[in-house]
Amino acid sequence: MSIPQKVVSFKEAEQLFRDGMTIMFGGFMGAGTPAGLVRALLANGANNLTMIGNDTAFPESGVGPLIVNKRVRKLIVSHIGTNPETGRQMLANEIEVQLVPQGTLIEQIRCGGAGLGGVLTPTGVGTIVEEGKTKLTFDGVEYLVERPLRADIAIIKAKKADRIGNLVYERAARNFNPLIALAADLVIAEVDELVETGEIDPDVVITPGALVDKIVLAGRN
Amino acid sequence: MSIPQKVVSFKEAEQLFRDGMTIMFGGFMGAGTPAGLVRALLANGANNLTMIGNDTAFPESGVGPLIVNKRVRKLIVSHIGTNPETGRQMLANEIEVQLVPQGTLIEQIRCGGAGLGGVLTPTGVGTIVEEGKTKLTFDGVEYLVERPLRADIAIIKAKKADRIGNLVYERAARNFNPLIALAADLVIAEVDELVETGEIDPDVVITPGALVDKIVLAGRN
Amino acid sequence: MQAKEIIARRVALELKDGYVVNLGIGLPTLIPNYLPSGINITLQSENGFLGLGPLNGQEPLPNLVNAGGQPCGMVPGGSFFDSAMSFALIRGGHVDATVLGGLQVDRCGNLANWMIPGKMVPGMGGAMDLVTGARHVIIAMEHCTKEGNSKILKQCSLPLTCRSKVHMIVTEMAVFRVDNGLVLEEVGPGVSVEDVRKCTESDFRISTSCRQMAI
Amino acid sequence: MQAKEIIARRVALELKDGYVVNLGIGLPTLIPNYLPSGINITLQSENGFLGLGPLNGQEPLPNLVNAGGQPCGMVPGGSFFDSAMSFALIRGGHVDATVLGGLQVDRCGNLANWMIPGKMVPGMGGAMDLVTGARHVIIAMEHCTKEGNSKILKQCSLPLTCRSKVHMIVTEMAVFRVDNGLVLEEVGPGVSVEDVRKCTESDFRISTSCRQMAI
Repeated sequence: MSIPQKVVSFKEAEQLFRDGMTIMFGGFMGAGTPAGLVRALLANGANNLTMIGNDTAFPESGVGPLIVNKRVRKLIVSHIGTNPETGRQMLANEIEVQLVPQGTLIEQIRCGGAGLGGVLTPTGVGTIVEEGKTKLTFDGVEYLVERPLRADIAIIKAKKADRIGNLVYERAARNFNPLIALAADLVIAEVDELVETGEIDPDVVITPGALVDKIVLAGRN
Repeated sequence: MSIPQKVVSFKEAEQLFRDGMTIMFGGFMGAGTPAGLVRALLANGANNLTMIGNDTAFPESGVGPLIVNKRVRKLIVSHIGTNPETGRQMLANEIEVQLVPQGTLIEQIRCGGAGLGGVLTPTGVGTIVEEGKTKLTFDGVEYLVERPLRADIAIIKAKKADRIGNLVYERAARNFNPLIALAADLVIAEVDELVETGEIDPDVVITPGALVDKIVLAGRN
Repeated sequence: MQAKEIIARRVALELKDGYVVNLGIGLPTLIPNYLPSGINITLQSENGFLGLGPLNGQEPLPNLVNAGGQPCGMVPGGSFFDSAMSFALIRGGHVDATVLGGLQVDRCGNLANWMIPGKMVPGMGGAMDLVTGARHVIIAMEHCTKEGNSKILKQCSLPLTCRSKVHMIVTEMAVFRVDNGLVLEEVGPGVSVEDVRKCTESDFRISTSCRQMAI
Repeated sequence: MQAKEIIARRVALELKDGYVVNLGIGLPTLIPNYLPSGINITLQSENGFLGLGPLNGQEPLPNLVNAGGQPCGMVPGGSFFDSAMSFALIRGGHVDATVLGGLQVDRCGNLANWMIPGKMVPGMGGAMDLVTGARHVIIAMEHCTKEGNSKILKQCSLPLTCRSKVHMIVTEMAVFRVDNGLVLEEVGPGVSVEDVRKCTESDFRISTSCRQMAI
């Protein structure tokens, strides 16, 4: 019997990133973003990234440092207002920013992870969000067809993992993390604590280990 | 300050059901179906019900007794094979049965609860499930547009509630319950245990109390 | 009384006991301070929880933050969930009221509050879903821009956040209900209907029960 | 060896170490008994969990049941979730293989296994999602009906569960790969290619590496 060895060092995780990759990240204004994996991405030097997540946080938190260091070619996010550098690069045409309503963005990610071809949402109807999208009307209500999003790698922050990758989150740091775990070809979770398999009550697991490929321990090398 | 009094007796809960209502129920082959609320529905005498849930379990479990006692006019379910009485009534045209793929059914309920106009699913393409449905093709893949479902009342089984209705579930009894809690005008939860507000760790709550209108204690009157 | 306090006090009166409420960042966050006694609301935070509360001098926790990323507290009975659940609650009508700021609102109930092209593009965040899904959409904002221009217009000129979703506009000068155009329901302290007219680009009807704000 | 055991033993060889597998009720549930040593799989149960295991003489728990509603066990490291998550896993390609029974399979990889009109209509349950989303779809069934008719047809006559989703058919007589029609890869113990032809209504090609099942 073989137990997959999912726990790796940041150095090993660093090798997984490549130029031009699409990367989904957890976090909301930095809370729930894996700071160690963001540092690994910086250290790796990968460039021309497409980043998908809620927001670009602040220049020194969340994925902010990747923006400041000009590693990102394209952003798909709902909010950039707290990171002035994102706005500056956008207005200077140095970065492509696709702004998506938060509830739509999370559904697009969920669709990408759940094998759905899209959802119908009333959000954005009558605004510039609807441009170029298929619209359907049912019972007199207009909906936009919003299509799935997927990524090459998802970087996740969780509170605790067991050795097979079952994850639990803390407070408001959950946000996008459980959804991006479904929607990427490779899922790397940075966790504060690692326990033995079987130590997490199966009823409180939020992200099943089957979705998690690699685990790094926050604060270790 | 007013704390809503959500905890009621089965007798009080019984008064909430009416002839012709649409009722969503939790449970999978009976596990996670609120047996006390099914008995209350029987005692109330409500008739011509439309029931939405995964399956009709067995004649003596789940919602089986409501079928056996001919209270149901229409079923929207994924499976009826374990309750011969459902099949008999269907073949005799005594009950209308709409069979829906399980993954589609749960998404339709989720859409009804999440304000979405539908989802695009590849499931059922090329089968009789696609009959009468809008089809969309993206990138050469065909999808069915599956529309939302909602109900007048959802009857839920949980392991534990606090007084404001936060719910946790046990093992495989979770199934449809957290989703139907979003998709009905009135949500009644039958629970094995009631604790004071604040006693459930906010990180492990599955159904937030804001979704739950009434709580009944299993095994009480 | 300062404009912001007038607005926050007045909006507070719209929130009913038991409401689940989502408050935008900025001015709307002041509202809970002015809830009448006996009125208990539950605050929803779009980053994924119910039961947002004040810090009340407690030590901030790194993962207990509001939708603006600032440390906050939580009341007993709160619950945390992921963003898909958070927006299922918002879009699905499980939030009774949302109070948001606005750059412009017009007489059709259109709102613009997420970008000024070429200048300020913070993004819509959760705002488009909130105005689409919340049962009551209240815009809380100062009546005019810093330059003294009306923010209540015949037609919004900035990119919209939503079309025809605003139910009520509360400023320091006026309360408007949106009902086939704007209906002036109340005027602010020391403000006349004529004052409101001067500061409002949009036309509006005057409610038969139009009165002074009772704050 | 009985037909069912042959089939279960043969399917077990298709499951790779680390696979997440969903097994239909009936015959497929026998498969884990025959996994080669060193091969560890995780069983997904569509009623909402990963880590399904045998009861192993433990006392049954009322809420620990498999997708057939029967008491089961759970391995360390299991996890429970709701039905939306369960089918996100299934439809989203997170299940490496599913093994289901069949009433009919045809040379296009079409499957019929959920109803016989006017006679037996159990419903599709999770089957349509499983065949749509699982990365490998294996149909495990006896080669012929009790009446001796082939279940492997040119074209299914019963209502379909899916169109063109089946990758492999394992019976006690044969292993077929679906690849622009059926390709006979293996024959069962003591069975000749001619025997398979006689019992199979569909035409099929014979793999250049066609051999006896190594079970």
